[in-house]
Amino acid sequence: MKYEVHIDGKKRVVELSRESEQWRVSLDGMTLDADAVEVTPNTFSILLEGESHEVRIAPMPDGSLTLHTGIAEYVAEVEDPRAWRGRRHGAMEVEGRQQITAPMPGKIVRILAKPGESVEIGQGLLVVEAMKMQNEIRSPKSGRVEKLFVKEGQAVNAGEVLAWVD
Amino acid sequence: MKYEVHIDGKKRVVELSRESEQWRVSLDGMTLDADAVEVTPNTFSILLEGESHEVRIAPMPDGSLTLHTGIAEYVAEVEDPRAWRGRRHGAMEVEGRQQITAPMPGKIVRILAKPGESVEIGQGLLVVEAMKMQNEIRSPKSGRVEKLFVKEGQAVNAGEVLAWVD
Amino acid sequence: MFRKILIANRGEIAVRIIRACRELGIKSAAVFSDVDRNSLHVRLADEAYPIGPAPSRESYLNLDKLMHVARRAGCDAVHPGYGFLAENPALPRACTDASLTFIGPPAEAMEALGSKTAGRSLARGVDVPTVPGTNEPIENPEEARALAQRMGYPVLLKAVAGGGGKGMRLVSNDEEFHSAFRDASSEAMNAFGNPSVFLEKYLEKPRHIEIQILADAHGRVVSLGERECSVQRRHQKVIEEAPSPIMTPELRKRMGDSAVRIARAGGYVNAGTVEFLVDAHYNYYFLEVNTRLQVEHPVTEQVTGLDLVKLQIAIAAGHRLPFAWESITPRGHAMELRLYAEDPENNFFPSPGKILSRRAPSGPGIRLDEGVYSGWTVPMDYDPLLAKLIAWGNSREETIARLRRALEEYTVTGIKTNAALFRRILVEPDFLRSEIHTKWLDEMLKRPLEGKNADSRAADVAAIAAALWHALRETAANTESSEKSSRWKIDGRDRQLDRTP
Amino acid sequence: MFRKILIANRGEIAVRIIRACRELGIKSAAVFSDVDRNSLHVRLADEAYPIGPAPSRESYLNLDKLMHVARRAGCDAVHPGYGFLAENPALPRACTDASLTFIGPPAEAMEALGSKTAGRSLARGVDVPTVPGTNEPIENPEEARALAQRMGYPVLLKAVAGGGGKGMRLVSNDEEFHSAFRDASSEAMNAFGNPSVFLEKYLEKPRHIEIQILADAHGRVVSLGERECSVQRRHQKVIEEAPSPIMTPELRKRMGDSAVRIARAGGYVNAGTVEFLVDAHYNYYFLEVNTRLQVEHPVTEQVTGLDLVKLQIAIAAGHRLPFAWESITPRGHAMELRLYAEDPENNFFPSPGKILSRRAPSGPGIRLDEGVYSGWTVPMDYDPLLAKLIAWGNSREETIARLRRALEEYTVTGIKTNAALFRRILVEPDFLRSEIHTKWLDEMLKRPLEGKNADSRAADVAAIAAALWHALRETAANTESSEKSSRWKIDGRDRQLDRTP
Repeated sequence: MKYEVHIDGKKRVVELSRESEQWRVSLDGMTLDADAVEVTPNTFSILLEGESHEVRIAPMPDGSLTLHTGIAEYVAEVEDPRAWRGRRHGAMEVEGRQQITAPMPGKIVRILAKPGESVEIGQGLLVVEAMKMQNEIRSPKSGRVEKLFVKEGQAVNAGEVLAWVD
Repeated sequence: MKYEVHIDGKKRVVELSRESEQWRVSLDGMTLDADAVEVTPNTFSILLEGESHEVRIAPMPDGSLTLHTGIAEYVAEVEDPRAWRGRRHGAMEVEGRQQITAPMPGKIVRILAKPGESVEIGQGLLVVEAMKMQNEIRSPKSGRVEKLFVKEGQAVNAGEVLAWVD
Repeated sequence: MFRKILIANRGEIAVRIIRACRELGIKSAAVFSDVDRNSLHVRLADEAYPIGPAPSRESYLNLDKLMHVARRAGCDAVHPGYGFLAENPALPRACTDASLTFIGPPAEAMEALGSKTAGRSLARGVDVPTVPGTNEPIENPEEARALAQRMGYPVLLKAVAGGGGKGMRLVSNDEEFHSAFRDASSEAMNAFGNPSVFLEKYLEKPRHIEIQILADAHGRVVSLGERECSVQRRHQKVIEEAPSPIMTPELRKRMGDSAVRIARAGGYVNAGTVEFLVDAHYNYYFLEVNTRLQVEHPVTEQVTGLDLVKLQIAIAAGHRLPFAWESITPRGHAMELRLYAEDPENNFFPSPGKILSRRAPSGPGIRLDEGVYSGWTVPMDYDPLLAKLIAWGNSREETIARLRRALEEYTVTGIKTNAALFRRILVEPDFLRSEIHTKWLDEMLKRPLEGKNADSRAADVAAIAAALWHALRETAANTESSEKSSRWKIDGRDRQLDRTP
Repeated sequence: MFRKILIANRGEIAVRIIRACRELGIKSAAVFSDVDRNSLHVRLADEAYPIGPAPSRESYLNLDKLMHVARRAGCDAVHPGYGFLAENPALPRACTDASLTFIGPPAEAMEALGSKTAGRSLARGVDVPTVPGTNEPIENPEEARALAQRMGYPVLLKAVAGGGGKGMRLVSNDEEFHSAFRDASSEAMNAFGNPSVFLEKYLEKPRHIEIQILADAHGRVVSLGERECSVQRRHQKVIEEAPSPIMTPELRKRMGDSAVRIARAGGYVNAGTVEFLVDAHYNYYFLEVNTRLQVEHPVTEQVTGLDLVKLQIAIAAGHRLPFAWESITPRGHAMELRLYAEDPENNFFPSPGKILSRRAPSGPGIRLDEGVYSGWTVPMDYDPLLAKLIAWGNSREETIARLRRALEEYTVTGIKTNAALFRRILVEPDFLRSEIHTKWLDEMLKRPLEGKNADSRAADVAAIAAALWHALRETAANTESSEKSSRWKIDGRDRQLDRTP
């Protein structure tokens, strides 16, 4: 099976073929001695050229995968060239209007930038209180607060859109 | 729901009724303040009259349940009086011919009692080697070795019948 | 000794106290809010009683409910842990009224030492230097702003009650003052039910060093030595260690004596901590007294070999401290990492949720104090501290090496944790040389994280794993529709899990 | 220092060595047999290589395969752990030929001290008392039987190679002698590839006390004090502690000196253990030298604060032991419990299988050295040691209290463990008074276990839980056919597990 894996800003080509219990793996055309086992659900032990690696995989709602390798974390999108389900790629979603969403459930305690106001990258937009800590949500880009969807005192859920910055 | 639980050599009558998230429990006709949750699969946290207990349950192939309470282990058979699937009860399987089975996979290294030989309770019948340790299998009762199903050097699986003692 | 102790807390500290009770043969009675029914402290305690809905005010901060449970369960003592009501004099008073023993200082000592402002004046009274600032809660924000201007910025706004960086704000100029004041007091109100804040001069690059003291009811007060807690994120301790790398026997003696003098002056009994700031010239300034057990008490336990919770209980039961401890010396080096359910890649936002899998580190020199388990859902209603990873070693180097090793073993999935933060700190040259101060971490975090994914091998493996994951899920799919069959697959795995072999 | 160490072992000791390597910044190369691919040591090591099928002879005991991996992986040292080839002089020799450093004693020292018979004569040579018996391997069983009769029963038959109670039999009369001889030598053959056994007079109610020694390559030999290992089941240690409750500074000095003399006489280098039997009158008799790291080394680490595995590596790298250690003194008390996959209710039969769930104890004073994880299948091919639960405390009492507490937290389902055995031992009056000897446990186990289920409350709870389990499974059933729907239920639970919130 051949896969295109979009990960860490690159596109990698992974070919897999099973030989009895072992997997034959080639990465970007280069064949590697690999042995992979799912030791516990969604945790893979991978012996790659003798090196012992472990990867924990969490599938995300949008179909991408979050991968933890002890030292680093990656987000990957996998495409099976045979199947043409078009998927957005991390690399494509940049610039233009930025949607500010609540990273977790909480309460809006203060609005720092009104609609129409222009903001610098990193400038505070609003303050959300969660788990007894007040956290400032900052602007991901320099621009203008295009729209504000919440008011002070309002409770918000994780992922809820709070504002647009353009 | 009403259940007859055969456990620890006794027959207990347990009545359960659900009230919202809580369980109403009566044991042998006596109502108890109980709150039970399955905190992880097959592990129950039970608050009984305020006391915090934890029970880990393993269903056995024969339909009975093994229960661990941290300090003690029990085997229970549960009957729902409405449903009449007749089940053997621990209490019934006594006396008569005793079937000697291999408690785990291993190799018969020595036969200690020949067929026809009479044996005392606790007397060694055969020696099984497993995990590099030699273990003597003793007679559960005083009687006579009625039949022997294995010979020295033979490999046996867990549960495999080794002998009958009558 | 006591028969049964009510533990008026939750999470890892409740578990910690349950363990001490069990080792002493004392029954433990836990309490839990609606969202904590499945929490580890409820599972491990001898008894557990519900005390209401999730919000702290209606449960863990509700004195009446706690006292009701204590009576109903037939407790003869109450341990407050830290946070919640631990530093609220109303609790010891309520205990006295209910003729329960409070495991902590008397209400009077709490008042004399607990509030930062009272503590500061008391310290001055026994010639212990303090940081310049307002000695009283701020009545008039405008006057306070003017004073701040006179003292010169930066200044700190601090909640009079409580600690842990909550209700605290650094103000670096006049413009910020009023909004910072609003945030600080509203946060203080939420956290401690008391909005008053006061003003303090902000020292440049100070180290946070605190002295652990024990005082029995018979007048003996001893110092168990210091803990250094200079690695803080927004005034919140994240790493603590003992001994302090900059400590000298002479300075330890002087700071210990100062701490003991303050404790005596406040009529202190039981375990407490006297916090100081230490500047570049080894001058130390009294900061505040924490009239309770500290989150970071384990580092002192690891180097002294003492069990502070058991000692708290013994002191409350009227036992005497052995004379010998007036000259106790630490052995080796201990360090604690505070593992939180928060996302270091997203401004450390709290990340509650269900823990899908977990591997705990263990082995030589490793201690883990935690309040979680795999399959448990971290509630969003409380402080997101998951666990404290503590290591002991013969040297600071060995201790750090053990923490790095343990962090590689520690994995949690389902929620974000700040483990990556520590992987980064524990290799920072400044930290290894211990050239740190209370703002060091905040400054480090401003620097871009270069070469995070430097290990290209890791990226290769991740790419392969991602493909593998799809391959396995799709192989299953070939039998039937992807959705369905993957279920059957999972189901098969799970049915095994329901059976013993 | 070394770049990469081959770990010629498996299970908890391989994990223990991997941890030491990681803390020292040395790469670790693990090996695994076909049934160990998923084992924890393979997951934690930096590198891992297959070495063949399950049977030890074709994998972990296969010298050629090990050397091949060492070369292929570019290792510069080999750590043998304990068991397998750890005491086989062929391994250090093969290392020398392959110009690898063997982390352990030289082959000559192994031969001079390793075999029990050689060790005994060497001990006599330096005036260390030994237990009367044959000094040579038994050639003629009939002669040996005659000698046994002359010495008077009971006598012990012991494998010349190896230890751990394997290839050992207690013979209490003439009739038993020959069958016992057969068992002992066949077991010895299987375990150590060497069938020779020898004969020893059996002392009444002796205590097993051993001295941990360290010897560097520069002639310094130090004693790190004793461990008492008198709690044994069929000559297999199950509990070890330090210090020994009966030890006096004077006796410790004498036994330590004897151990050091023997080590010097044998030209010993690296970590080793000299085992003694001590009778009721505090006379001690040399038993044997274990020319390797002991299973129970952690109790010495907990009371001395030293990391024996790191020291083994340092010694192998040519480092010198600090002079100060010639007078090292233990701090507090440490005890280790050996948790095995065996069924205490069924004559301690090994109980391999899949671990369905697991809760590990932690918190103050607790250390867990283990080689397992939830979801892993314990293979039937090797020693069933799952984990070593180690506790430290200020006193023996506190240590025992901590172990009791930790055992309540420790749960494993899916396989049987001997945890219940320890719950029983740790409350036995004889054990608490430490009035024990090497046969004490076997005698205790002969006594019926009264009131096992004395706690009627536990029985009540179990009954309720059993009913509850059926109720829940049936509730699910009411929607559809029991089989199907319970699947869907599980499936639902499991689908969650495959998602992050």
